[in-house]
Amino acid sequence: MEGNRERNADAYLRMYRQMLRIRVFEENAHQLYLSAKMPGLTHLYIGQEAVAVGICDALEPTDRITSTHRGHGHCVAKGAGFRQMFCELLGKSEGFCRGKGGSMHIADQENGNLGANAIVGGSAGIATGAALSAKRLGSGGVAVCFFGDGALGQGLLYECMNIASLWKLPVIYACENNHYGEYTHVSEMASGDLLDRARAFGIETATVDGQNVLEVNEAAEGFVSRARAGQGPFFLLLDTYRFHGHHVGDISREYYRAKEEEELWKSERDPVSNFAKWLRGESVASDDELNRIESEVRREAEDAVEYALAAPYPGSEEVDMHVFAEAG
Amino acid sequence: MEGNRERNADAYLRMYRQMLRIRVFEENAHQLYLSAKMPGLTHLYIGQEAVAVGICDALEPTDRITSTHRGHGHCVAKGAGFRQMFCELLGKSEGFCRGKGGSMHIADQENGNLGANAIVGGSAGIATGAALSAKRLGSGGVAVCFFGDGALGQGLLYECMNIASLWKLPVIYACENNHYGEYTHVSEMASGDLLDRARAFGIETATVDGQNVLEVNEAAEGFVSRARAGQGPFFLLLDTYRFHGHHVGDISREYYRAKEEEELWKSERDPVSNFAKWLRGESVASDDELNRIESEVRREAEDAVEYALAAPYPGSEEVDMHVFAEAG
Amino acid sequence: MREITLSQAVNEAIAEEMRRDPTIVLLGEDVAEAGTPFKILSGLVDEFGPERVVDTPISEPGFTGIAVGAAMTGLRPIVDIMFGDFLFLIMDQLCNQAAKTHYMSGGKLKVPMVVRTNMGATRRSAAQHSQSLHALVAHIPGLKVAMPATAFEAKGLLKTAIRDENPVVIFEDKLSYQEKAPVPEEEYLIALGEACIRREGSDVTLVGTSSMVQVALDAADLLAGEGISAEVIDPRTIAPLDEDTILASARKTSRAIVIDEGHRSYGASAEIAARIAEKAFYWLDAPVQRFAAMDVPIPFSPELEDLTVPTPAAVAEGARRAMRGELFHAP
Amino acid sequence: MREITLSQAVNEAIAEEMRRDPTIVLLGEDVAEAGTPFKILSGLVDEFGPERVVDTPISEPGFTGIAVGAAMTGLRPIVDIMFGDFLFLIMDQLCNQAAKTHYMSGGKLKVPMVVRTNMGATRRSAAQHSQSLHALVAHIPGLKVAMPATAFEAKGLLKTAIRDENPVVIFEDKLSYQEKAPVPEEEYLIALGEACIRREGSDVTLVGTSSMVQVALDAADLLAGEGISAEVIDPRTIAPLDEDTILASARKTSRAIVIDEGHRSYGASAEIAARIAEKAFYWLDAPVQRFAAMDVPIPFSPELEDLTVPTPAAVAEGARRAMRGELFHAP
Ligand SMILES: Cc1ncc(C[n+]2csc(CCOP(=O)(O)OP(=O)(O)O)c2C)c(N)n1
Ligand SMILES: Cc1ncc(C[n+]2csc(CCOP(=O)(O)OP(=O)(O)O)c2C)c(N)n1
Ligand SMILES: [Mg+2]
Ligand SMILES: [Mg+2]
Repeated sequence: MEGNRERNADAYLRMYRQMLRIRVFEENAHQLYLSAKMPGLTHLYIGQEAVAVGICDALEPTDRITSTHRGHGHCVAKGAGFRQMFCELLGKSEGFCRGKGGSMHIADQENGNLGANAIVGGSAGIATGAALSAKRLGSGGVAVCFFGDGALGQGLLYECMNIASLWKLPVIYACENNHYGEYTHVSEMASGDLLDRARAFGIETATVDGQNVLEVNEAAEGFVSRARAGQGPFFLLLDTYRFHGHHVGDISREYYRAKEEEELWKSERDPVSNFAKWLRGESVASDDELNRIESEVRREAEDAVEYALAAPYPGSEEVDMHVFAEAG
Repeated sequence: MEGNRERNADAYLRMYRQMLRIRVFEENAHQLYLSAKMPGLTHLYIGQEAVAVGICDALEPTDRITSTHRGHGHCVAKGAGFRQMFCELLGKSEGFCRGKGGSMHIADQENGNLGANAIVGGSAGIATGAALSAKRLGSGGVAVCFFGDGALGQGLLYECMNIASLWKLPVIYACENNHYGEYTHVSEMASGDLLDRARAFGIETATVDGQNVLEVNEAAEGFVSRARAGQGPFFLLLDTYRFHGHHVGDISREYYRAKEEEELWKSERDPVSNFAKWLRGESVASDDELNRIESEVRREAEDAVEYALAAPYPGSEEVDMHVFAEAG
Repeated sequence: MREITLSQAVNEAIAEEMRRDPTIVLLGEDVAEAGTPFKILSGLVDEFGPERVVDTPISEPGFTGIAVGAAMTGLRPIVDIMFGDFLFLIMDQLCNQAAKTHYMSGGKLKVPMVVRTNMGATRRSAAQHSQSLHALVAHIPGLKVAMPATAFEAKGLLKTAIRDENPVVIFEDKLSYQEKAPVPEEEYLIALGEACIRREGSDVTLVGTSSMVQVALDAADLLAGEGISAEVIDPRTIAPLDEDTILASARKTSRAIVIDEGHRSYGASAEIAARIAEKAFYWLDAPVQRFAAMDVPIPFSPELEDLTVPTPAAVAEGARRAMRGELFHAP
Repeated sequence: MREITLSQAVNEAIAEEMRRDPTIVLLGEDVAEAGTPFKILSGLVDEFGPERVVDTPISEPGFTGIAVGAAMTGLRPIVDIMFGDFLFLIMDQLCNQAAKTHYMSGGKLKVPMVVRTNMGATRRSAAQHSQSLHALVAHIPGLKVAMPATAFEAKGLLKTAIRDENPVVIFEDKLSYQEKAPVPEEEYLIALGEACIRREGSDVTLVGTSSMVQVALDAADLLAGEGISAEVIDPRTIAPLDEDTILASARKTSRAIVIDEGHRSYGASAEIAARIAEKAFYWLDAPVQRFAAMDVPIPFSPELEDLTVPTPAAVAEGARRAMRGELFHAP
């Protein structure tokens, strides 16, 4: 793993903490599911932490992202607090969406997260539209559209990339290639070369190791600053892997991916532990410091889970509130 | 204009006649509109004759095509007779669709024309599905999907090209680039390189002069025979031009395309008169022969118009017939 | 009062609002120089420039989705869907995204956008360019649905829709674009959710939407000659629906007929009729009748197409039968 | 009789039909090895191979369109749309293409295909995975719409749908996949357009669709304890709708309640209620009531979600009020 010597330790540790926060958030979410305390299902981001963190660290809070069904990682990386997140996952009124959205619609408007989306590829237009706003309103903002390799099947994405390219919008299409849709390998879902799908619209592309947060971050920084300067759109392909099932209930996976493959990624390409190793190796942080961060994060998560479990559900009067927004 | 010396005069004259039939059909359709005898509007194919004829001449009657709102040319080229066509345009019960479809839905199932479509790009799936049938049923057939440059804006096309490539379907995507959507130039509607949009899915492409029927035909023959042999899909980009307005009511066009541009195409790149010139030059046919063909075609058209004008409308009992197909 | 066409009314509404609010942008196919195939938007690009009046590729799902995202982040897009039939292409962006965002986000995100489109048959445009699909979007919570019957409503409803904080779908009747109506010079708005009584009457209530308001008025004329007094109500928006005005009329007249250009089954006429039948039940002297487009794809052939839509004569005959009590449906 | 789950019933129906007719192919996301996320189709790829049970990319419009073209040219595709909410993505291919092709071609082309999808809330799946969108497709002429309430109907209707020459959309209730019901070993079909009387009664007619049949039956149980005799009718298909059976019951009992899991406004309950109110008008002793999903996007929070759907208690209370004549809606 290579690092940029000029970058300061603060940034490295900030990114490490955020990756760890995602990992720990997801472990707790998983536990909530296993203990039947979380309603419904959820899709864990474990294994892909470097993607969300590497990209979001390159963004300002005023920049916008759109997220996916596998959206907790993006939400954390974009700056969300655990309490509101767990409240949302449990359907509590203090959640980001007052419990009305849940895991698949978690959003954090104050930090520029326009929301997870339960329609695969469904946010391609939203992210591109956010970029249109940034350009028209002259805010200097950029938008990042996160989506999976499976979303390459959705025609909407191509319509939006074409338009973004024609209108030179400051949007970055970030394709998280974790090699699988639900239970189908990307090679059965996508013909040709994935990058060519953006290049066909005259969009500049890059592909990076999505398990290496510094590599991701460097590529993102480049695209983000160039998009801000009016050179967008861009397309970033991130090679990554989800360590768990498609969702928390997806336990027996041998029929679509080999245990060995999973083991290899977990042992060799864990973005969190590899980055920790690198931080220690480069003497950016000592074992003690990393342990301290970890225990802080774990405490934060425990506290938030406890808080969320005790938090109230929305009152029944909320059921028909927010169907329409009021003027003003 | 170059010709293949080995090809026989019959084929040349067959294609010439078909191009002329399209031209004359459309002139008559235009007259019917101008004389207020045709209900609604229609989109003339004049100027693009070499595309439909060059491609359809490479097909068997059992091969399938899907067509567009500008669909009379494809219909003629695939083998339709004038009487049923004019009847359809006038809403008469002897039309291909018993008058229920009209110009924008004209179809000719017996000759493999699955129909014009009033949704731009809307037939990408249908053509690809016809190719799936051909492959699964082992018919050896191929399908050609005609669409315009404007249809490149529709995401459905990319979904279908991806699937066709994954499943190696015998389908040829024939993009008639006449440089305009309705009133907007292709450069404002499509970013990047048009051929790259198919190549991105691993689809082999070719681009040809759509005003040269022999060039079109040669490319089509190649792709068709290779598609039959299981090497599909393919993408064919045809550079062409519509000589008239987007539809018959589109009279003042200066705001979106220059008169000079129109004049240049009409005088230099008329596919019908250029082919006639070539046929004479190569001594494939004499003036007399070409004149005879022309007068035959004109008579055929006149007869068909007269027939259609006199033909009956469907009876009122037909209004709720054919909503559902009966078993068997 | 001056008279202008529905097309001019739409143009004026947009121009006035765009002058007032620089965050309004117009997106659609051939909306700029061409001013749409119906020439409704002519001149807007000259005044507001191509940055605000934007020609898009032929990508209805794409540019609608872009409008949703733009609306969530500070712009107020007006999306032009050239034919109502193309709504089918944007249903996901409209119904899964735009309609639900405010609710799903617990009220924290909003999507102030307008989808302008059209409806109506008998233009010889065949099955994919003649549908009246308002019932589909009215069924989706989070969308408001307006159906202007004249230039007056077209302007007032559109201006209100543009200022609304929610996604609003407006259906204009294609055949009315060149119809004139009195429209004040001064600014006015028409609230979404307020019906208007177009003609007062005492014997039978005719509820008509969009172009069917005129059909109802024509039927009322026919009936007046026979001494039957019809009240004509235009709901103007079907979501929200001004139930009170409709029910008050039905309770007054004791008879109601609903006329709508969508297909009959599972169409807008069903909702309105069902509400009257339920909530005015104890006042009704005759069953509520519905007139709507036939349950067939709209045929091209003029002779057939004209059979598919309600006519004043048919509505008048329905009213006569209601008056005579001849609505005994044998089992 | 043996009992099998609705999920097994679907699997059996497809397997039997695929054995019978080699032109049937199955297209959808994760339908092959995975057998869908609901594991409904497990084993089919083993028997019929990946040429007939085909995993598609995540391209609902694309593979639905491909199915339309395949159906026009000799195959009989069954398309799997993983969640009913994704219907919004395929509306153009389903409603502009599949539904209209036969009519637009004057009867010369046909589109024998089935779209299998699902409906139903209270699975904590939130607004984009909980909708019941059957009213939208039922509104489109040229589509048939089936809503099996139990494994028995699921098998019989699906087999008939596969043999039908038209596009048929089948909505399965997600929560019923593991529900068992008696299903004969021998082959049987259920005609599209034939309602079934699930329980006979004399005081009030409860018309329920899909999962709401059970709600109606449970309500009938509650009412029986109080001496109110409810007749429960399952239309089984809403397009075509077996009006005769419904009307006969309403005329017999003089009271009717319609229960449907789609949203209330402009939903399927409106059509059924409007027809009863019109055609059984002279027999009715009380207004037709509707119970349906609230007009809100389905919320995630369990406490809220459970409020959005009709319950047996609410339906029973509606029936009691109908019996007491307490349905006077003040103006
Ligand atoms: C339009 C649509 N189709 C299907 C689904 C069901 N679904 C949910 S996640 C998923 C796979 C998505 O794969 P990918 O985009 O690679 O994301 P990943 O799950 O790998 O993060 C599918 C098919 C959906 N939610 N939306
Ligand atoms: C989905 C859809 N959007 C818009 C239209 C309106 N429309 C009809 S033809 C056309 C332009 C099509 O351009 P192109 O595909 O290049 O075909 P051409 O007219 O040049 O033959 C448009 C926008 C339509 N019919 N369908
Ligand atoms: Mg993936
Ligand atoms: Mg063109």
